[in-house]
Parts: sequence; structure tokens; C-alpha cells
Amino acid sequence: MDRLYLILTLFLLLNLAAGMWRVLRGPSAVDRMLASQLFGTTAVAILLLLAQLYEREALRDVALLFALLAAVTAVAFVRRLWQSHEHK
Amino acid sequence: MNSAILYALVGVGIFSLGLYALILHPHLLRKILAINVMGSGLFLVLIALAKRTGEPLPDLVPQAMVITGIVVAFSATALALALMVRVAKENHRAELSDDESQQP
Amino acid sequence: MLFDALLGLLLLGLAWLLLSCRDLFKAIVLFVAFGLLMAIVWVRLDAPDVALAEVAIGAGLTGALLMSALAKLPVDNPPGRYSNEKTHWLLPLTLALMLLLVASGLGYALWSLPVIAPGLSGEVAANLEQSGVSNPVTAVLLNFRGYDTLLEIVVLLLALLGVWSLNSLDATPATAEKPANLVLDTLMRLLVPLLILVAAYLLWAGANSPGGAFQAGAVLAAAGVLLLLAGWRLPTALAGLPLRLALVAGPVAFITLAALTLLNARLLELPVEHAGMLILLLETFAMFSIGVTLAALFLGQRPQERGGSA
Amino acid sequence: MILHSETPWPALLILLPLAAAMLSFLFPRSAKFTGVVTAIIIALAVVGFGWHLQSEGVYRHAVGGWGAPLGIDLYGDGLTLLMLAVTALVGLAITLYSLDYFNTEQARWFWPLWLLLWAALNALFLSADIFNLYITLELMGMAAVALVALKGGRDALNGAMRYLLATLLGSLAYLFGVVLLYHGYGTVDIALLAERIDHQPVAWAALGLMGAGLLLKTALFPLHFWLPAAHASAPAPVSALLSALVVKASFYIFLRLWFALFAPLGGEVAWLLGLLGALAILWGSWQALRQTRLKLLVAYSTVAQLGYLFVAFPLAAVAGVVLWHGVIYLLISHALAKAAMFMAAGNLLRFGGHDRIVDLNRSVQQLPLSTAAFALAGVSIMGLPPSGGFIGKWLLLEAALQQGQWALAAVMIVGGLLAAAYIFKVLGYAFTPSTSREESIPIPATMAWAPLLLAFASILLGFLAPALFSLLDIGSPFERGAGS
Repeated sequence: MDRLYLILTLFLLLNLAAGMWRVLRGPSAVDRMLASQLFGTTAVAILLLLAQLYEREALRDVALLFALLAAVTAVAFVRRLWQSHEHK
Repeated sequence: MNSAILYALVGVGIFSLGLYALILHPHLLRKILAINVMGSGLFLVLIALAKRTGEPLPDLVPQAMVITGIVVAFSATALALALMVRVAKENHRAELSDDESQQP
Repeated sequence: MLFDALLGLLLLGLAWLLLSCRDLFKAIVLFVAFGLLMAIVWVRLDAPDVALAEVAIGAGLTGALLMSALAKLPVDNPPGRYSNEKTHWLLPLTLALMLLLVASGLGYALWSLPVIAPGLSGEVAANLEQSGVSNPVTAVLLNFRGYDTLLEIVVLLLALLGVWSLNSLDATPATAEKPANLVLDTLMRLLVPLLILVAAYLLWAGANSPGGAFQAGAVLAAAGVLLLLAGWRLPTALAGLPLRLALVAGPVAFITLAALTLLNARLLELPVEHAGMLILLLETFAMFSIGVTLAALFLGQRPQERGGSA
Repeated sequence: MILHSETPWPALLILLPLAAAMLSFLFPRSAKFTGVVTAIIIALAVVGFGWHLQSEGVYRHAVGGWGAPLGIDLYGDGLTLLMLAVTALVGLAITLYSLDYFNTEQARWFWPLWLLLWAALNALFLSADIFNLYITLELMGMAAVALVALKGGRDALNGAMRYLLATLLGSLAYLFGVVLLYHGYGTVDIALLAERIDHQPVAWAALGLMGAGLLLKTALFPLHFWLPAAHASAPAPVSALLSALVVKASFYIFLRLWFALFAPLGGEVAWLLGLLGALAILWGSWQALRQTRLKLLVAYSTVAQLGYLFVAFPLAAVAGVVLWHGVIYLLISHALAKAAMFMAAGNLLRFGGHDRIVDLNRSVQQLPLSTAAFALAGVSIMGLPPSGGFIGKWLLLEAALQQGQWALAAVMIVGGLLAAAYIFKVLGYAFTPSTSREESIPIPATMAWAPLLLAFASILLGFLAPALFSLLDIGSPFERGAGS
């Protein structure tokens, strides 16, 4: 069972690497931002798996915070940067 | 090579990358990013080496120190960003002006 | 081990990319991703308290702050030189070689450390019962090394003083938010109460499990940031002394407690039987102040007071 | 009981300026009153602390009752006392000077920032814990940067930004050293580290990192690149406290760590420090001589005078405690004299509306007190008898001559001559009879007297040597350095 979790987390980690590629390639700011949101989602999944693997409740709290704070950065992007950046 | 020393070495690497960028890149935002990256590398060294207790539970004092460090780093970043915005307005670019300094 | 090696490589790669890519926005996005990856590393290293702080402050709020600052840079600003193009190629090379040397030296110093070193884990465990809380990290932060924490929340307030003083000398008025749309409005209505609830939970949980005033304060600040982004502003009647009182509540609670403990002739010595209660009280004030301070740092400009003077 | 074994003076020295900073932020209208009252109580508390040290000997206080290594200890000896006393004296003068210096909007930020900086300085001098020292360093550095930026305008903002980047980099390097020492020796308490430290690679790496970080903050040549712009472009009282106190605070930490931890490690390092110090004297003095603006001249003079503090390191192995007395004497008299100089320069600048040295004529007739303060402070900077600067430089020179270090002795003498040259250059222009009449702003009495009193104090220091040396010996802070 543990091995399964480990393989899954490794797979998700590779997903992160793939997401990084999208952040790098863009081409638009929105692409990058969405990729980083995907980053957050994948990280949540990794954390939940690790929580199961280590049997530590607290990691679910970390995952929860991940999800919540990702929303805040997304809103900050949309409100402060989106228009001005796209115009450049 | 255990995971403690592995992460500690990664921390040193991150710290050095940050220092390289801090010295080399003139744009202030990148300098501020570099300082933050250096801080992260440093925190990584601090926490990774705390794993060497020989028991399942790590030494927790460094973790408290890093939480303090994260808050201090955030404070410094906030001040630096505000200063950067003002400097950028004065200089018309987000770089330090080097015309008033006589030394190399 | 494979997982760790992969994670380490990813971290190094991200650090390199975010510091070397030409587009600053890309650099910020990569920085946020870097912070999230750091949080996973903290979890791997058995540091969930740090992971919480990193996600909330290190990646979340710093990311929002960075984007906000990038948006404030002059628009006609030519895109920043990637590196100092006036310099000869020899300089980066020399610098890289020197840093490689320094890093190898540091690596060697770390390598030569003993494989087993208990640090202070024994002392922490032995005194945990007298600390008033059962989460050792909270015990260190609020009791064993509470004096550090007192100075630390003062640092946070100091940053706000600095930012406000900088902006008060700037003549340009604060940027007005665009009017909120339906999506943002709904999101805000959903998220803000949830964030406040989570903050309260983290504060309460901090005594026994990962969490505590800083993480809770950061989550509270996230709620504030959302409100600010949706165009909400502090009523002018509250922007003067009431706001300042909210900002100093945490430091003042700490200083008052320190002064009171002096009556017993020892700075910040908490009586064992009341330590748990005092820590919770202190953390509540601290969380509140930290939340307000972080949100105010995000806004940057000092809110408009009644009577006009900004 | 309170007055016996556990005097709360040191805790008061930390908590009072913190509380006063909060008060002045909450109630900006009474901030000046808060500031003056705080400055007076701090002065009294330092006297109380000195009395305690005299009667009880070295002070050690376990904050929270835990004690090192788990908790944080406060520590005080003669060196701590003198640093606190200089800070109290210069702080009082700066407080009085600042009452009328700032406009309303600046004053609103100056008072809380300055009081926080004061709290940071006191906490720094009293700390026995290298991680706690890191936080005080950050508190001090960020407050100092915000105070520099208070002036507004292009020069001050650029100076503040450069200063912030330098000070943050210095803090990070220092913190890396803290990390290494903690993981190498399992504690962050200086006294415990002193017992445990050995010739491991981590100790060497920590010396390198902490040394580099602290010397960057102390602006030792060639790490001084940030100092002239920051110190010259700040508001006058801020320039005074940066040059007098803030650079000295990081030097103080370096000195503490040197004696407790690193002196046994580094004989060659001491020579490197001496070499850099000598270069700082020559380069800083030469640059000061070349400046056309008064505040930049004074700022470069700081770079030079800081060099003297480091020339002592290679001489110490033979010369011992007396030499360190000389260094501390030099440090104190420079703090007093340089604060006086920057404040006097601030008066000249405010009066004439500029600080171009060639156009300083008229000022003697119009600002006799400020010019006198500048001249008296200059006597101490040059190292002429009977000033405090003379005693310090004489002890250094004597050690160099006794050990046959002719090159170091020559550098010190040349530095003194150059100092005389740049100070007489200013005074020469100031005494030139006036030809033009410009609009001028009158200087309030406190602003005229504060620098003069500090300048007097730096001269007077020359007569107090025996008393101060005996105070400095409480807890023999220089023992390890002298022995090795």
C-alpha cells in the first residue's frame, strides 16, 4: 500500500515538472498563471497522499491552506496585474 | 548520503544561486527575489540538518527559528518592494542609479 | 530517496529559472511555485508548522505582494536589463567560479558535521510539560524563546511603519480598484468567512498540533487581501486611532506581559499553571495584529482617515 | 529583592523604548514629549545598570527562566555598559536635536522609527544569543533604512535602497553562520559556544560568513560601498545616529564573537582585518579630502575612522587588553564626535540651504555654535590631545611602534594628517569672510546646542580615561582575545 502511495506521489511530482514547463513556455501571462494554479492543485494532492502515508492529520491542514491561498494569489493576479501586463 | 545532508546541500546550492543573481542582476525586483531565494536556501539548511537527531522526531527548535525567519523575511520584502516602487518612480526605471557614487 | 533527489533537483531548477528568466512576471509565478515546492519539502522534513507558514506567508502573501508591486512599476519602464550588459563576460564567470568555491567549502563544512546530533530536542522534550502547550514548536516560539517572538512581531510592525512613511511622502493618490464583478463578489462571500474560520481553527489547534498565531494571522490577512482586492476599504472613521490600536495590539500585549513578569523579577517568565492560558491570550492578540498588519502591508497606502489627511 | 540580585534595568532598557515607540505611533501629537521622557529615563536606567554592575559584577539574566541553551540569556559587562551609555548620550542629543528638525509628516514616522531603532540597539548590546542578535540586527537595519528614506528625494531613496540590499545580504550571511554554529555545537548561546567551539570546518565557515556579514554592515573597506550615499543623503539626525551608533553595533557583535569564538581560530584573519583597516584609513581619508559636499566628506571620514578599529586586530596578540581599551575609546569618541559633526553639518546645510564646502563662508559669523561644534569634533577625529580620540589613537600607535609594525604606524599617522587636512579644508572655507548675502533659516537653540555638547563630551573623554577603563574591566570582556 505504502509503495502505491509513493509511486503516486512520484508521478504527481513529475506532473509538477510538466506544469513548470508550461509556466516557462507561456506564451501568455494567463497560461503561466493557470499553470501555477495547477501547480497548487497537484501540491494539494501530494500533501493529501503524504498525509495518508505518514498518518499525520496536520498535513491535511497544510493542504487546506494551499487550496485557500492559491485562490488569493489568483485573485491578486486578476485584479492587479492581468490587464496591465497583457497590454505591455 | 542521507536525506538530511542531501537537502542541506540543495540549500547551499539555492543560497549560492540567489547570491549570484543578487550581485549580477540590476533590476531591483529580481534582487528582492534573489534575497528571498537565498533565505529559503538558508532555511532549508537549518531544518534539514535538524533531522539528525537519530530518532524519528527532528529537533524542533530550528523549526521555530525558521517560522521567525519567514516572518522577518516577509517584513523585509514588504519594505524593499515599497522602497523599490518609490525608487523606480524617481529613476524612471527599477534599478539603482549609479551616477552619484564615485567609487567602483 | 528518489523522491527527495527529484524534489531537490526540481527546487534547484526552479530557483535557477526564476532568477534567470527575462520576464519578471514569469519570475514571480515561478517564485510562488518555488514556495509551494518548499512547502512540500518542509512536509518531507517533518516540519508541518513551517509548511503552514511557508504556504501562507512565504508563497501566498509574498506572491500577492510581488504581483502588486510589479503592477505599480512604471508602465513605460523599458523591460529590465536581464543582466548588467555593460559588464564584460568575464565578471559573471569569475563570480560563478568564486561562488562555486564558496559553496563547495560550505558543502564540505556541512558534510563534515557529525551524522547524529540531537540539538536541543532533549531539552525541549524535558521542559515541554512546563510550557503550557503540547506543540513543541509553539512552546519554543511563545515560551522558551518568547523574547525572539516579541521582537519579531515588532519587526513586522516596523515594516509597516516603513512602508507607510515611504508612501506618505509620495504625492500620488492611492490606486482605486476596478469595480468588483459578480464572480469575484461571490468568491469573496464564500472565501472570506471560510478563511476567518480557518484562522480561528489554526490558532486554537496551535497549542497541540501544527498551527499558531503567525499562520492564523496570515490566513486572516488573506481574507483582508481578498476584501481589499474586491474594492472594500476601511471606513474612514476606523482608519485613524482604531486601526493603529489594532496594529499595535499584539506587540502591546506582549510588552505588557513582559512588564508584568518583571514584577516577579524575571523577564517573560510565565507561571506554569497559567502558561497555557496566557499563551493563548497572547496568540489571539498577536494573530489579530499580524492579520491586520499583513493586510495593511499589502495595501501599502495608509488608509484615508476622517478629516481628509491621508 | 528586586533591587538586589535581579535588577530590572536591562529589561527596562529594552521594553521602555519599545513601549514608547508604540505610544508615539498611537499618539503622534505627543510623540516629542514621549521621546524626551524616554530618553531621560533611559539615561537614568543606564546609570542604574552601571551602579548594579559596579556592586554586583557581571549581569546574566535567563529570559523566561529557562536559561541557555533552551532559552535566551541577557548578558552585560563593562563593554555592554559603555555601549549602552554612549547610545543613551548620543540618543539624548539626537532626541533633543530632532524636536525641531522634522516637519509634521516626517515627525509622525521619525519618532516611532527612532524609538524602535533605540530598542533594537539596547537589545543588541544586551543579548548573549546569536539568533536573538540576528533579530535585533534586522530590527536595527530595517529601522535605519526607513529613517534614511524619510528625507525623500532621489539621493535618499537610492541610498536607502542600496543600504537595504546591503544590510539584508549582511544579515543573511550572518544567519548562515548562526545555522552552522547551531548545527555544529547544538546551541546559540555565546558562552556555551565558547566552551564547545573547536577547529572543525563548520567553525571556519561560520567565521567566514558571520565575519563577512557583520563587516558588510560595519562598512569595512571594501564593503563600504553603500555607506557614503546612505549616510550623506539621510536627514541630519539620522546620519548622526547611523555613523555614531548603527555601524558600531555590528562592530560590537563582531568584537564579541571574535573574543568568545573566533580569536583562537584566526591569526591570519587578524592580519587580513588589519590590512583592510589600513586600506580603509587611506582610502576613506583620501576620498573625504576630495569631496565637495560637506555631508559626503563627513561620511567618507566615517569609512576612514572605522578602519582604525580594525588596525588593532593584528596588534592585539602582543599588546593585549590595553590595546582593546584604546579601540573602545576610539569607538566611543568617534561616536560622540561624528554625531556632533553630522548635526553641525545639518545646521550649516539648513542655514545656508546647501552643503557645498566652498560656499560655507558666512557660517562662522552666523552659526558660531555649530561651527565650534564642528571644530571641536574635528579635534577628536584628528586625534589631537586632549580629546578622547587622542587617547584611543595614541594607544594604538604605541602598540604598533612597540611591536615594530612601522607600516601600520605610518598608515595611522598619515590617516591623522589627512583627517587634519579635510577638517581644516572645511574650517578654512567656513572662516572665509562672507561676500554674498543669501536667504537663511534660523536654527533653534536645541539644534545649535546638542552638537556642541556632544563635541565637548568627546573632548572631555580625554580626561576620563582611568575611570572609564576601570568600568570597562568589569567582567573582563577582552580576556580571551588577550590570552591568545
